[in-house]
Amino acid sequence: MGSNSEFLNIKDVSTAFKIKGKYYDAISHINLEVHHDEILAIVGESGCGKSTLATTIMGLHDPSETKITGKVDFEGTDLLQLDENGYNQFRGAKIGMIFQDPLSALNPLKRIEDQISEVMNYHTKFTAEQKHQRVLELLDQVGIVNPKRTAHQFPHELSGGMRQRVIIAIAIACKPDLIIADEPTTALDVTIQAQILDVLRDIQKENHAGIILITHDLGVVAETADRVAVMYAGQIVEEGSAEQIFDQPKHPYTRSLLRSMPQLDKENDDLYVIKGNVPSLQKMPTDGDRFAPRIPWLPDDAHEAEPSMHEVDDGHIVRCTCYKSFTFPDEQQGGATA
Amino acid sequence: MSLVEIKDLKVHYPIRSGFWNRITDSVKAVDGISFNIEAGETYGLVGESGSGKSTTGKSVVGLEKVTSGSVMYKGKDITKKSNRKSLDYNHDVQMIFQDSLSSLNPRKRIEDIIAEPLRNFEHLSKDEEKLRVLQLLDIVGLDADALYKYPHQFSGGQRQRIGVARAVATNPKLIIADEPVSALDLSVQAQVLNFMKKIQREFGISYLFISHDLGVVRHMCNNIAIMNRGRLVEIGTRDDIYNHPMHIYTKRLLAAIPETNVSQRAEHRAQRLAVEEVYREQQDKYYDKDGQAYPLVQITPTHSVALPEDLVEQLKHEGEVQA
Amino acid sequence: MWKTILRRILIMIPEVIILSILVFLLAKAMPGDPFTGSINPRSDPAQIHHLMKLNGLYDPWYQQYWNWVVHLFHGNLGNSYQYQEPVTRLIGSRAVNTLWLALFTTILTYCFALPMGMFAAKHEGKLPDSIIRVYTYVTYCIPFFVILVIGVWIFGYVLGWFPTTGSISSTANPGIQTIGSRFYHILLPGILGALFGTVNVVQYLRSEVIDAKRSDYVRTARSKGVPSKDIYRHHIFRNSLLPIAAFAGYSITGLLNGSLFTETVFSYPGMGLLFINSISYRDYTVITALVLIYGILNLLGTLLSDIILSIVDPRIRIQ
Amino acid sequence: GCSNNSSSESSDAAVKLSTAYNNKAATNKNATKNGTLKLAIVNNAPFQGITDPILASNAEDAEAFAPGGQNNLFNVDKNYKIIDGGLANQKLDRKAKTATITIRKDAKWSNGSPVTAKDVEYAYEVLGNKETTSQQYSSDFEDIEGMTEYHKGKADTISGITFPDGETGKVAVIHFKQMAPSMKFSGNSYIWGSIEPYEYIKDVPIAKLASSEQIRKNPIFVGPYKLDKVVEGESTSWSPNKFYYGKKAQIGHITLNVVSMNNIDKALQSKKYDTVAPSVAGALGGTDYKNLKNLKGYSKVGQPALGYSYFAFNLGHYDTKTGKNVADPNKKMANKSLRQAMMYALNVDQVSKKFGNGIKWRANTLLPPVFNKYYDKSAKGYPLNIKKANKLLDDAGYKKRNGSKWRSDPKGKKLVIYFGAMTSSATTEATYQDYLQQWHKVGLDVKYTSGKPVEMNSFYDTLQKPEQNKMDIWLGAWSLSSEPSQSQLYGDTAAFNMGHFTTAKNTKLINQMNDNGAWNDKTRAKTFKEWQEYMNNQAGVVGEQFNYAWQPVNNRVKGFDLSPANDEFYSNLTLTSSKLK
Amino acid sequence: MEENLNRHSRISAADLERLSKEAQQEATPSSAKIIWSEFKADKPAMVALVIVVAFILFVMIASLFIDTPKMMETNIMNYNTAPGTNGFILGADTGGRSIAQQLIVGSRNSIGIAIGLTIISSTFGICWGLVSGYFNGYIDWGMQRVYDFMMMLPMTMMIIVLVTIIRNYNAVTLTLIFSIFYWEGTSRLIRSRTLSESEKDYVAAAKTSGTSNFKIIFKEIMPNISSLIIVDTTLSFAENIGVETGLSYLGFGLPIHTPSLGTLIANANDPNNITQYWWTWLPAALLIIILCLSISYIGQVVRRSADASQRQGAEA
Ligand SMILES: Nc1ncnc2c1ncn2[C@@H]1O[C@H](COP(=O)(O)OP(=O)(O)OP(=O)(O)O)[C@@H](O)[C@H]1O
Ligand SMILES: Nc1ncnc2c1ncn2[C@@H]1O[C@H](COP(=O)(O)OP(=O)(O)OP(=O)(O)O)[C@@H](O)[C@H]1O
Ligand SMILES: [Mg+2]
Ligand SMILES: [Mg+2]
Repeated sequence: MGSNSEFLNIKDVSTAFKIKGKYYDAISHINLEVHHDEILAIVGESGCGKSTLATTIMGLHDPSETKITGKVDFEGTDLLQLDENGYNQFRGAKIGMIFQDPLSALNPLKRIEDQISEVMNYHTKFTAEQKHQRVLELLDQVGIVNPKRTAHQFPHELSGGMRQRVIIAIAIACKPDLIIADEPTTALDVTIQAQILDVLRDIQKENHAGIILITHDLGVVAETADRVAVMYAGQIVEEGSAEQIFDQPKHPYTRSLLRSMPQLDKENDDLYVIKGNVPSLQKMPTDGDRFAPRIPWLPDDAHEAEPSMHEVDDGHIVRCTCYKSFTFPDEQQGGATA
Repeated sequence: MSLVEIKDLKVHYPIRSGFWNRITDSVKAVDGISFNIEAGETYGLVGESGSGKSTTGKSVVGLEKVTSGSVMYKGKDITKKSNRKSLDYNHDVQMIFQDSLSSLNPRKRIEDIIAEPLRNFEHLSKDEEKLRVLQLLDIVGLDADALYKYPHQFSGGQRQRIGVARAVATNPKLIIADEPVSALDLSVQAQVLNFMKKIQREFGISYLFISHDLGVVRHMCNNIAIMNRGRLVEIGTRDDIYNHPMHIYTKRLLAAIPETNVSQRAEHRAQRLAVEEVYREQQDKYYDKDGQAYPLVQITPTHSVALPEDLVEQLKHEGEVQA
Repeated sequence: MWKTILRRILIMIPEVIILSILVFLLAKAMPGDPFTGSINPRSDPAQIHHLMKLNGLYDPWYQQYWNWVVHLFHGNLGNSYQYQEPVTRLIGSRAVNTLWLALFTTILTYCFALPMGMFAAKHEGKLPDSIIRVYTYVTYCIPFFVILVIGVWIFGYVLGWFPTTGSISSTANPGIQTIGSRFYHILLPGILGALFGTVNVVQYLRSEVIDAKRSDYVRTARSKGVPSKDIYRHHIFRNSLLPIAAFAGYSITGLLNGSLFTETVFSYPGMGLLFINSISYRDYTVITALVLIYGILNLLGTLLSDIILSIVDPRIRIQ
Repeated sequence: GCSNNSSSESSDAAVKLSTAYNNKAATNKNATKNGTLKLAIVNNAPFQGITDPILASNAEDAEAFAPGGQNNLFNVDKNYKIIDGGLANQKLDRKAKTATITIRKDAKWSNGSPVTAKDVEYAYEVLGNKETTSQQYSSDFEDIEGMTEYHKGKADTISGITFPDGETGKVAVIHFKQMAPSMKFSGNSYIWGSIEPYEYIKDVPIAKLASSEQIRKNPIFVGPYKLDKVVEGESTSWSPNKFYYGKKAQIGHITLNVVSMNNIDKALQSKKYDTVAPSVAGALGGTDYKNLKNLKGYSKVGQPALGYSYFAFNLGHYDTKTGKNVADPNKKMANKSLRQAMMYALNVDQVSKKFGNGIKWRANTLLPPVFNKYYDKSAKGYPLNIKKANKLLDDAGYKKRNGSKWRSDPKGKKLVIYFGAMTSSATTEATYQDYLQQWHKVGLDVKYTSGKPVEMNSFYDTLQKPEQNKMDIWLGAWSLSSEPSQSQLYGDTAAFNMGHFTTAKNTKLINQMNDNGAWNDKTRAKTFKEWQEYMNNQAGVVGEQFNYAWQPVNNRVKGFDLSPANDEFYSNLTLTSSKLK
Repeated sequence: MEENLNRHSRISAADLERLSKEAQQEATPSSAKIIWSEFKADKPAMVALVIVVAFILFVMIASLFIDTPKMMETNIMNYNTAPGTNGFILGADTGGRSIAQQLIVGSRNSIGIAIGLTIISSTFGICWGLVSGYFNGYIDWGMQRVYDFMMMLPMTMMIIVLVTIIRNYNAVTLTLIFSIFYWEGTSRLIRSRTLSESEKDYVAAAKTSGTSNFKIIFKEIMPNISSLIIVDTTLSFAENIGVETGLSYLGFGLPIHTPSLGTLIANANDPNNITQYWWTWLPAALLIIILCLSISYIGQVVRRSADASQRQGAEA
């Protein structure tokens, strides 16, 4: 380990949910890779399929309700081909997952210690004593001040930040290569968010793990991510290093997002608003550029009929060629955007 | 005279315990805060979760039973129910809620939701009322189609705009906006913030804008109060707070805001850790022995900070406090 | 914790007092008196008046109530007119039977209901689930006594597998035979009661398990790599069984209610049958005592449930 | 001693039953000792477990402890007349006004201790004690010298009962203020027919006797069987009492179990019991008869029951001051013709046939045929005769006026008659309906009191008021003592005379039943017959139905005889096989 | 305000009609329509609905043509006549009374009692629960003590005692007696939902809009728990049909000459009837089962249509 090699390779993965007997793609044809020692951030609006991607990797979907295609190549194994038992060798051991809602993600009736050591029951041969030690060690590692006390407590006795730390402890208990963190800080205060992100980063350094960080907060991405993938409507629209994305955003969607953030300098101006809404799953356009309806001023021929990924820079990929001719309306006219 | 003057407001929730289930203690959700909201301004109230922001907001709008202190409006203390009644207080002061879905009755049509305050305070004919609702919808950028639909048929941003429409229906003087955008996506958030600003411009409304997002607050507010553990630790203009924070808590809060400037993230982090460090070391200094903030001390005409006396002295020496 | 329980019990006291007055008055308001029934040419009305007077039945109600309360504090619920023995002893001997049956029914109910509820929830929406749900619907709609009457008829008389009256065989020798015979006598009523009682538990458990299945902490457990059977065992079942355990206390009310029917059908000498008989005998002391006891048992049932809940659920555990 | 007597010759029942089941088929079979005779006590409630016949107020307890002999003092003949040969002999001395009771020498309690004269006396103490819980005391006992004082608590003992040989001797003499002919019969209200084990229970206060261990848990008896175990309220089991003075018990075990009325047919059909515990009033009804009459392996046994059902009319009130019933000529039902017409309108014969299934028949008088000597077989009673009913009404002026559907009273006022009935089985309530319909047929507007049959307690609550106007006619039933005097039911001072029917003639006849002349059995019988005729004619109270006390008996049982003269009932029973047939 | 709005909005009085028409076209179907479409999509539910409605109508109308006193006249010649003989379609009971006719009148009585009981107890229970759940403080505290007390009462026993006290009860009094005891369960359910409902922001919003408490309870909160109310009411209706039967069985229900499903089933009291004269009780028992099943099935469908995620019917 320790090399900077890629170890997770997501190839052409689509996940479709069954709604009233029909399947609808929540994510379609996703390609991504994750390397050791890096934090890959996935950003996008609510409902664009971020969590679906994460749960697809974790194999948490009910096979009778979903249809998954493609390949998730994890250290040479295609996870999607595994059965439940096979998956369990990876979950918890090689892949850890952190969920958004820290209260409901913990079993309310079990002590923190039991919940952490449970993961070790299945992936290690530790004795009870070793497990206990490891639990304390982990709690310490995620920044809990009094591990002994906390280990003995129940989830409801902890604050949100503490609970999230416990969940992180569970995720890293077996030193996984990959940690998937699905909006780990959305429910938390900024100060705690900063601490949690620090913990994540420290862990990544220590374990040489790769982290997929899912969030919709561009600030968090900018602070933590090495690489960023921007998702829109189930597809990746742009991917690149953090600098590339923030300093030279290409895709109209990325640029719109950045523009709608309240900025320090332009205090009293109106914010940029993306026209229209994210289409719902059932009304998702199946061909063409899915973002096209939201930048109607761009001529139709600016979009590719079947959008493909274009490498614009080293490791900087953009979906569709529309970025080339894209400008904001006010950049031409200087009018209001509402 | 300010539009609303909040004086030494306290809201304590009783904690019952012991054998007879008597009140043995209380959660001091709001513990003696004072500030004024001027007509036409947006007043920001910032703080961590649980610091008492919502409770303050609810007290101002009259939803919460106040333990002590007063909220003066038009010379009357509206913490008393009778005064609220006689003033038709809620005709003038309205509220926008954080959770747009739960704040709209799922069983009512949009028309009825928006018309609700109208029906209670203004007695219009059916057509007048409908026209008014349509105009309100138009102002918040929704089509007439919305009239007979139900809340769940709208997106979060649209719902929040319906909430705004309801709040402005009676042309209030003040709207309490309790985290109106924190549940929304970035692009939708922008939409709602724009509308709030537009309406303020057009109707001359004041906002008490409650949020924990310092970025949004900076975008929206002229005056800001920082709340911590039920007390105010710092109030001042936007410039005072963002460029000259005095209280250690404010500093820490500001340092924790993620920076979108990728190239400087290392420095930013170092700076944040430094502030954290200071915070850990000097925490005791800024809070009294019960862990509560000190009373506010005016430092400039616009800027007040909850500092212990010795620190104030020290600052005076350094000439930072203007006499 | 103990303080809370004690406080709960203290709060119960006024309720019990109100109930006792209510019941006392209602019992007195019933037409007739304990001696109306014993109307045969051999008993002399003068003697009956004498007995009425002796028992203070001509006193004003508050005086009777007061006497009753005073006796109550001496652990004396009065004498049964019909049975001519202290009510405490009379009810004591019947209570044992009722509680035996109730306990056995409860155990059986859970023996039936737990596997059924879990099985149904585990295979939600599939055939076994549908079968179990149809079973619960149908059982739910049949009046309890119809189940009992048909059950007795088939298994007691036609097939002759079970005794049909009483609580114990008259020929059983003390010791193991007695226990065996007692058990044999509550077997059929227990099973029938359980078949009926199962319905509620199954429905409740099923929805609990389904909720648990969809919960976030189960997703967390899956992402830990916990095999699905262990998830069921350690997380889903455990979490959904706890509220069910508490359900046991609440179900006391149902059991007691059912005892009126079961004991009537099986001529099983428990408190329920005693009540029905005492009503027609106007045995006031027994009626008041029984209603009061049932009321207190109901109270204790809810208290028990609350205690169980607060013990097993750390979220509401009382320090 | 088997009795071949059959008393059914006098009944109008459709079926004829023998009182005894001799089991000829089994006579040559040897009796077996290692079987258990299983008897069912037919009752909806558990029995109360009071072994003492003085304290028990119900039939179930008597049945449950019958194998213990009920501590009965005397043997009787088929007419319930006291005869010698039992536990004790009784000698009445009319001149000295004494009854001398001599206990047989070898009489012992089931714990081996001898029966003494004090045991005879103690029964009176228990009965008459001021604090007793017994309901059996009646003013008749105050004819015993000193009883009044004892009952009021003024005396510690009853001065009128003496022991010529001392308390532990065998002779007790009772001194009366006056003697009554009914003393010759068992069940009379002057001489108590059972004893109390004085030595065994003397330490228990009489007020607490009923709940004492000695009475409930470990009672002792003088009969052929001793109690092995009692399961409270449910069952008793018995084995032979080796101290029994008379014929030795022949069955190893006897058990008696309570079985509810609903279940008894099924229980017998599934051969859980040999038979039901005999009851003088009859444990089984007509429906049971229908279900069980052809039961394989069982034979039917029966005799007319010691009881009857009756219609009574509300004719007056009870004067609480004088303690007398007073007839009131203004009562709605005071018109004899009206009463007679109502009775003629009924088709009791048909109803009995249909629902009685042969074991019930119309009562032609107020004395059931079980009282062989007194029963007036020839009495006509009130068979269905609509014509006569209409004529009676028309003649008496009860006419339909103004085109009304209903008859009005002679004065032309509206006549609504309220009929009181107790809630009961569906069959019985169907019968009530039928009666109402019959009355409607003759134009009488008869309605249920309060619209429906009322529950037993409310029913008697109403009737026992000194004066009531809610029920004009009602249907009740009496189960009787084995001594047929009528003063307790129809005497002018009787509180149970709830219709308050009194006439000078009635009072005279009832007094005659127990006056000096009545010592002559023939004269007494004549008085009874005369009284029955008079009552029939007056129709103040009219018998509804008589019935058989019948029961099926399993064919393995030998020596089963219900006759009252069978004084050794349980000793005479034998089993011919250890399993039910 | 008005000019203010007119200034900032493009919409004026002139557009009113056109716009409301437009809105009308986009209007969402009412919940009644949603429930109806749910029934149309679920065949068994439709069957259940038809059974229940048709049966109730049939019983109500048919019983008008039956002379009850005459029907209840005994005709001892027809004692327990078997079905199909003597013109008795379903046989006769002990009193020779037609079972078929009793079934009709009895169903009407039982359903009447059940409806009456459901209406009285639910209305009361719902109001009690709403008020108790909405207000906190002493009102709620006091109302909760009443719950505790009701919870303690042994229901069947109390009903038996009351029924013995009231000598002249009929179907109406019986319904009232039942109602005293059967509102508690519903009420508790409503209270707990009201409690969570009144914490939602729309209630706060209504308060700040100046809406009175009374209006908030009945116009804001109640519609939101209407699906719970409907479901609970249907289910308790099904349950209430069974209430009277049990008491009749114990002998404390309706008098014999007032036929009801309960008195009919109580014929099963006598084991002889169970086998020999099965027609005296079995039809009534089957009827109850079918009725209860249908009603609770309908309840399920209503519950489902209230929960958008489970709907099977077309999204109209
Ligand atoms: N089990 C499911 N069945 C059907 N549709 C689903 C399911 N899970 C998710 N979806 C739909 O798939 C789409 C993507 O959902 P997903 O949760 O992955 O979004 P997300 O990007 O994580 O959003 P958020 O930021 O709100 O968490 C959404 O439209 C959602 O409604
Ligand atoms: N009804 C109540 N009873 C008891 N304590 C309460 C109640 N409502 C609020 N509190 C407590 O009062 C404090 C302040 O709550 P408040 O809701 O005002 O915080 P907030 O600043 O709005 O937090 P957030 O950002 O999470 O909304 C918290 O500690 C909270 O737990
Ligand atoms: Mg998500
Ligand atoms: Mg808040």
